[in-house]
Amino acid sequence: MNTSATALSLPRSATTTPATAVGGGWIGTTLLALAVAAVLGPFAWILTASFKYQIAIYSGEWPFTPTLSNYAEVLFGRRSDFVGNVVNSLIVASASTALVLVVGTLAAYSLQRFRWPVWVSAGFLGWTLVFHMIPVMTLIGPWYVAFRELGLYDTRIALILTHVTINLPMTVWLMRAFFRELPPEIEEAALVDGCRPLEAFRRVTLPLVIPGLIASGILAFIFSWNEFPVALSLTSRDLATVPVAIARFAQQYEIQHSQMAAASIVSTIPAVILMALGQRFIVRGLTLGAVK
Amino acid sequence: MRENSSLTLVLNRTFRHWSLLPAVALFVALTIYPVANLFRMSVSTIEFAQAGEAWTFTPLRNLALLRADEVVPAAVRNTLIFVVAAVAIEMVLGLALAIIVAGAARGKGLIRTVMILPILVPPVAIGSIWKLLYNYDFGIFNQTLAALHLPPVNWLGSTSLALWSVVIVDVWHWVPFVFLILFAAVEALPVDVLEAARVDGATRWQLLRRVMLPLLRPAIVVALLFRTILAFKVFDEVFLLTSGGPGTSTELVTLHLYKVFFDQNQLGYGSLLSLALIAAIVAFLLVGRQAVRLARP
Amino acid sequence: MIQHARVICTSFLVAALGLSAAAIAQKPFADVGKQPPITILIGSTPWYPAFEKVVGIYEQQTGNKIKLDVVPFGGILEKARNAVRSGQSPYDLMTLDTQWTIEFYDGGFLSPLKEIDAAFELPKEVLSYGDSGYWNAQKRWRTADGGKLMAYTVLGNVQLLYYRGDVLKQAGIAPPKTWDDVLAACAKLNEPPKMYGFVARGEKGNGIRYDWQSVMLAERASVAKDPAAGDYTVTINSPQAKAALDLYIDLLKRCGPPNYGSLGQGDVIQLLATGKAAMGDVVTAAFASFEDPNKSAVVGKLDTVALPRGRSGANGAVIGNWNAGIPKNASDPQKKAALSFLRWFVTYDAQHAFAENGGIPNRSDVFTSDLAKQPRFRWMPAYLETQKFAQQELGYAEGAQVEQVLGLRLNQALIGEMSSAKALNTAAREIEDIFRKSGRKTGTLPPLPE
Amino acid sequence: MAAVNIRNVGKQFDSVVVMRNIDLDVADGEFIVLVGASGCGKSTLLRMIAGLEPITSGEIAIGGRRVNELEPRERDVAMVFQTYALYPHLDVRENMSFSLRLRKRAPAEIDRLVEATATTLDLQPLLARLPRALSGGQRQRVAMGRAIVRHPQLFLFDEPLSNLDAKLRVAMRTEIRALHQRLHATSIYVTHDQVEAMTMADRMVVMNAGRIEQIGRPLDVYDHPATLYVAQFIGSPAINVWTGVVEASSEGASLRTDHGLRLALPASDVTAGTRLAAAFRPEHVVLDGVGPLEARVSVVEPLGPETYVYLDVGGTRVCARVDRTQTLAPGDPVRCDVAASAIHVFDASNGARLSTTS
Repeated sequence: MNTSATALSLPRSATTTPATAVGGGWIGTTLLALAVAAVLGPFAWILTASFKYQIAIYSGEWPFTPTLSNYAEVLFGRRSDFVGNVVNSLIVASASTALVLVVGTLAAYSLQRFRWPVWVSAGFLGWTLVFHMIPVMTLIGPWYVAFRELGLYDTRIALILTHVTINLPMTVWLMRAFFRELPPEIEEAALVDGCRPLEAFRRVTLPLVIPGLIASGILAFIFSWNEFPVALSLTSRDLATVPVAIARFAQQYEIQHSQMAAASIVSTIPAVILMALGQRFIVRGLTLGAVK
Repeated sequence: MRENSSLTLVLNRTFRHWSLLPAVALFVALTIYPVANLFRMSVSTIEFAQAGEAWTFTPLRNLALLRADEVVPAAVRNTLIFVVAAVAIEMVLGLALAIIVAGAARGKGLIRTVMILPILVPPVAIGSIWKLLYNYDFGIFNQTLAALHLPPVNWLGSTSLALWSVVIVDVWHWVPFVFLILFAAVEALPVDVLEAARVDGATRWQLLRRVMLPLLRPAIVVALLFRTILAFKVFDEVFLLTSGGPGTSTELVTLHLYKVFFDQNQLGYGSLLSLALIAAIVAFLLVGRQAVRLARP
Repeated sequence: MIQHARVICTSFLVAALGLSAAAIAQKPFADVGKQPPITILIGSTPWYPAFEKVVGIYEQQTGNKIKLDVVPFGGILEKARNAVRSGQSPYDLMTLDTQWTIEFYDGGFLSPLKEIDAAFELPKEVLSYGDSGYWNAQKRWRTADGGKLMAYTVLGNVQLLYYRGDVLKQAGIAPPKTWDDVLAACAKLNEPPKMYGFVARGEKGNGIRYDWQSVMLAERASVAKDPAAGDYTVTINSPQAKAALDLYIDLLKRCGPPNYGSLGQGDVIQLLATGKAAMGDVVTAAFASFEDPNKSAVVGKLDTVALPRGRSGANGAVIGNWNAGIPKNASDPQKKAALSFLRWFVTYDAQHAFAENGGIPNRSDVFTSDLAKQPRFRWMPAYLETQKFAQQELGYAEGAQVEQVLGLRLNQALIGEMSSAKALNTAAREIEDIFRKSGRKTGTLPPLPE
Repeated sequence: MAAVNIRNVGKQFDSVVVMRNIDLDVADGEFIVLVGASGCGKSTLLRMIAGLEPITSGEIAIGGRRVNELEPRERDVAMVFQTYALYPHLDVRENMSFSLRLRKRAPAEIDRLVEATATTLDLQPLLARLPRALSGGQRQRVAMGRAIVRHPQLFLFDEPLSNLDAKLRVAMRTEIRALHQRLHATSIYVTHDQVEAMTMADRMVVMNAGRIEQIGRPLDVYDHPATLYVAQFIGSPAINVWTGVVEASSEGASLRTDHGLRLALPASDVTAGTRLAAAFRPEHVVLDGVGPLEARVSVVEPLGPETYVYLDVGGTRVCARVDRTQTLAPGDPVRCDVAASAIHVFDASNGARLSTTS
């Protein structure tokens, strides 16, 4: 979770960080405190709601008698597949994130570094953007048909592939922005020093865009984690993901807020842990790769 | 020797090609057909009978539907207000937070984790939960106002306020997105440049305006670009919060599209509407880019 | 002997699963023979647990397997459409909201039940729910008259007038019989923000359309003149409809909370459950949650009567049921298996068990059974009473589009963006347009003076 | 160490020819400086030698081996970049040992080489630092160290000193030169600074607009510029140039300049009526009070050992180098002369050298 673990940052005493140059001071601290409070406020509300009975939520009761029944219902309820849903989501989100990082980063690098004809680069980037603009609801029908024809309906592969596709535009654009800020001489130095192009990319270029990789990775993970319509359409109950499961609490006549809150909390924890592990993996893998 | 070397040259060239290939392959495999289908639908009327689909080519009919649709103008107006307001606030707050957090002496990782919590909650839960927070009788906002002896506010039931209540939720939900991207960009800033500027006697404000912002520009552009597109596509939260009401006060293009395409099952007109939405986004982005260009001295 | 062994065996299994003791002693409800496993598409609804239990009993008794694909309410239609539009359906039985079924009937996506088994008949005790399971393909309209049975009701919902027995009694008010009674009662009871007299949905879309139509029917107004006879002249801008709309606006504004224009089903239930509302117009299915102490502060305090009469003297209520149908693109053995389950499900015993577990039965005889005497089923008389006059609305192919129009225009009238006359005139014009586009014989009344 | 042979090399970006017919032979151990204004193609040529830029035509050989098709890593060259291009995520030791590790040298050997190089360059105390914790001069040194540690066949320098301040630049100039004298490694050095070129090169290559204007030892180039461009580019202050038309007279050819002055030309085969450019360096302007040209002092720049005087001669500006003992003040009238033998004559239309003498 801590980027100061990246080799990019320095012992604090040695230099100023980008932002101590601008931020800092009591105004910054106050703003930060306000922001954290604003973010955490509703989240704290969700947390307390997860320990409340529905009626206590309804009537905005405070203080309230806490109960673990919502968690019990979500985790161990006879009708609950929630643990399975979380596992599904973890698999789909981490696999699609890993894939989209590989595919997207390579594509972004290729577009930024190699001289492609304009129709290729502009065409590809433009297409990704236009695709990103399309309301997903209009895409689902054809996807459903295609995956059913391929026998991939109700498999994780179908879901992972679509999530990679959905997240690819943002990954490519974001990574391109980071590659753009890298001076090409550093890679050239690596080539002269004895790297093959792919080696230079992995040992020198990638470690320098770790912040970008982490941001793209977190975003891809979260978007996959929260993606609802495709996950709903391409899977059935056994492979349902967290958002589909949580949407089940929004019933026709009532929203089961207490269980929804508990489910939201339960699903947040593994996601945060996995993101932290993923970051560490990226940082470690790339910095070690550069040194060894 | 000779053969070996030409082989490596080929390898070099192949790296260039295969580095883009997976992305292209994925896009060809998974987007061409749905998008082509979208275009085909937009010029057709699709009816279901005898357990099958009947397509008729009716481009003018769909266009006529679009022109006659009385909800569209209100939806377009609300969408524009929503996008501009929400994205502007999110960009400013996201940038400010990114810079402040990057400057924090310690606990950056923790703060970042906290900051991204809102985007980790599924939109369906966000919509439902904020609806409770906004509840007129029991919601936390009105309870707080009551505790301060202030009159309650009709957050979602007032035509003049509902859209702004929706904007607040969107800001809460999406500032983390902007923050995350810009935080990474700030972290990747070359420190020596900043130091040089400081040595040159730049004030903090000058440092921000003249050094950091230009350096952050690529990341800002990407954050703005994707945030804008996502804002145009906002759906779940608003659907759960207001369903576009009261009246047409929070009607957005995507909500209307959902009703047409999904509730009414008008696939042809619905597809045309989504193409119109895409065209609107593209136009908005182009105009926005031009405006930024003109504004810059 | 074998039969005996099976009962014992079943008993153990049932006991092991912790089902109610009542189920153990029961003999099989109906014999449907060995059937291949089927998959049912079902939404996540408050009555799902009851359905799941009954399915469990079916599996116990018949040894046939049923897989339930429970999807969020917001995803059922999508899943159902996907299932029937290509290849072989992953579902063998689909439960759909009544409003959605039209699209599936009209598109020919469901197998008429008699085509699967010519001998299939619904028992006469099964309530008709306004013929919502029938489809007349020529008229594109739901009616048993010339229509085929495409689906039948798994759960029939109607709106009931819920009222706080204790509060009304204390105020010396009798349960309202007319909407004017409701207005009068709420004039006495309304004490915002502590207590609202009467709450109903004002939310744009399905919410206001559905709740208002009960009042509309009570004022003898209609959307189209006579769909049964093929006359789709739009009558929504009749003086009666305006009276109904004015009355409804009056009710919500005078008796409800200030956010009446955005109240949805959840809000209405919340206001009743927290004891903030003295009366409310809510679906039957919500009753169980008012009796759950985890969800309600008014356990045992809410009573129900049928929705009141209008000034015209008529009662009005709109049926909102869930229908189960068999996709045309399911395989034949699966279709038969699905129909077998249906046959089993409509037996008295199954429906009795369904009711006991919290479902709303679809057989009239269950409503007059021992259950009706239990306090937790005290809604049954009002429900059965409502069945006498409750109607299906918007039961034609254009229903979904008409709902969009009404849902917006009614809401605009409610929040004051338009006068009620203008809202209805506008709606009439738009609905006429919809009917004309689909080739109906249509027209409209002269516009109301605005 | 190796010789470099460049034969008829050309370069095209898309359809634009940016360089053609480049021929250059660098002897083993030689220090060659490519010099020219920015955009003249010197960096492109260097990058072509390194393998970072494909060659459109011709051939480059290093140590007798054709390298056109070789990857940079196969050419056994080391390069120092203008921006140093240090790996920001690696510390100094890792930066220096990067190429050795890629070549899978034994760890002990790597350590030994790095230590030795670090000692040579005074980098010992910095080995554990990241590049961003280093000053500009230190970074430059690390970049040098990273190149040296490998003992490559060929060193390539791409304006390595231009990011340093003036004082450090002069010091590093000397240091690089000293290093070369010790290592005797073949080096190709690109700069836009003619002083650097003059002071460092064994031979310098003056480039202009994608062509080589002249190759030669610094003093030869200074004394015998092959083209007007070279004459103007090399030398500081810049050479004085007068253009005009040749007039023949009994005393020999002279130039009637565009400003109406008359300048005696060296004896050569110039024909009357041709347009010429006559160039003469400041040190060849004689201020003796008796010369044929009337002038007025406009600016005096004492540099210490010598003084530059800018004269207004008939409306043109001429720079003269004079002894510090001469005391002149702006406004003083003087007379001056240019020795005909010191005048370089170029064709005014294409800048080609015409005079052969002196």
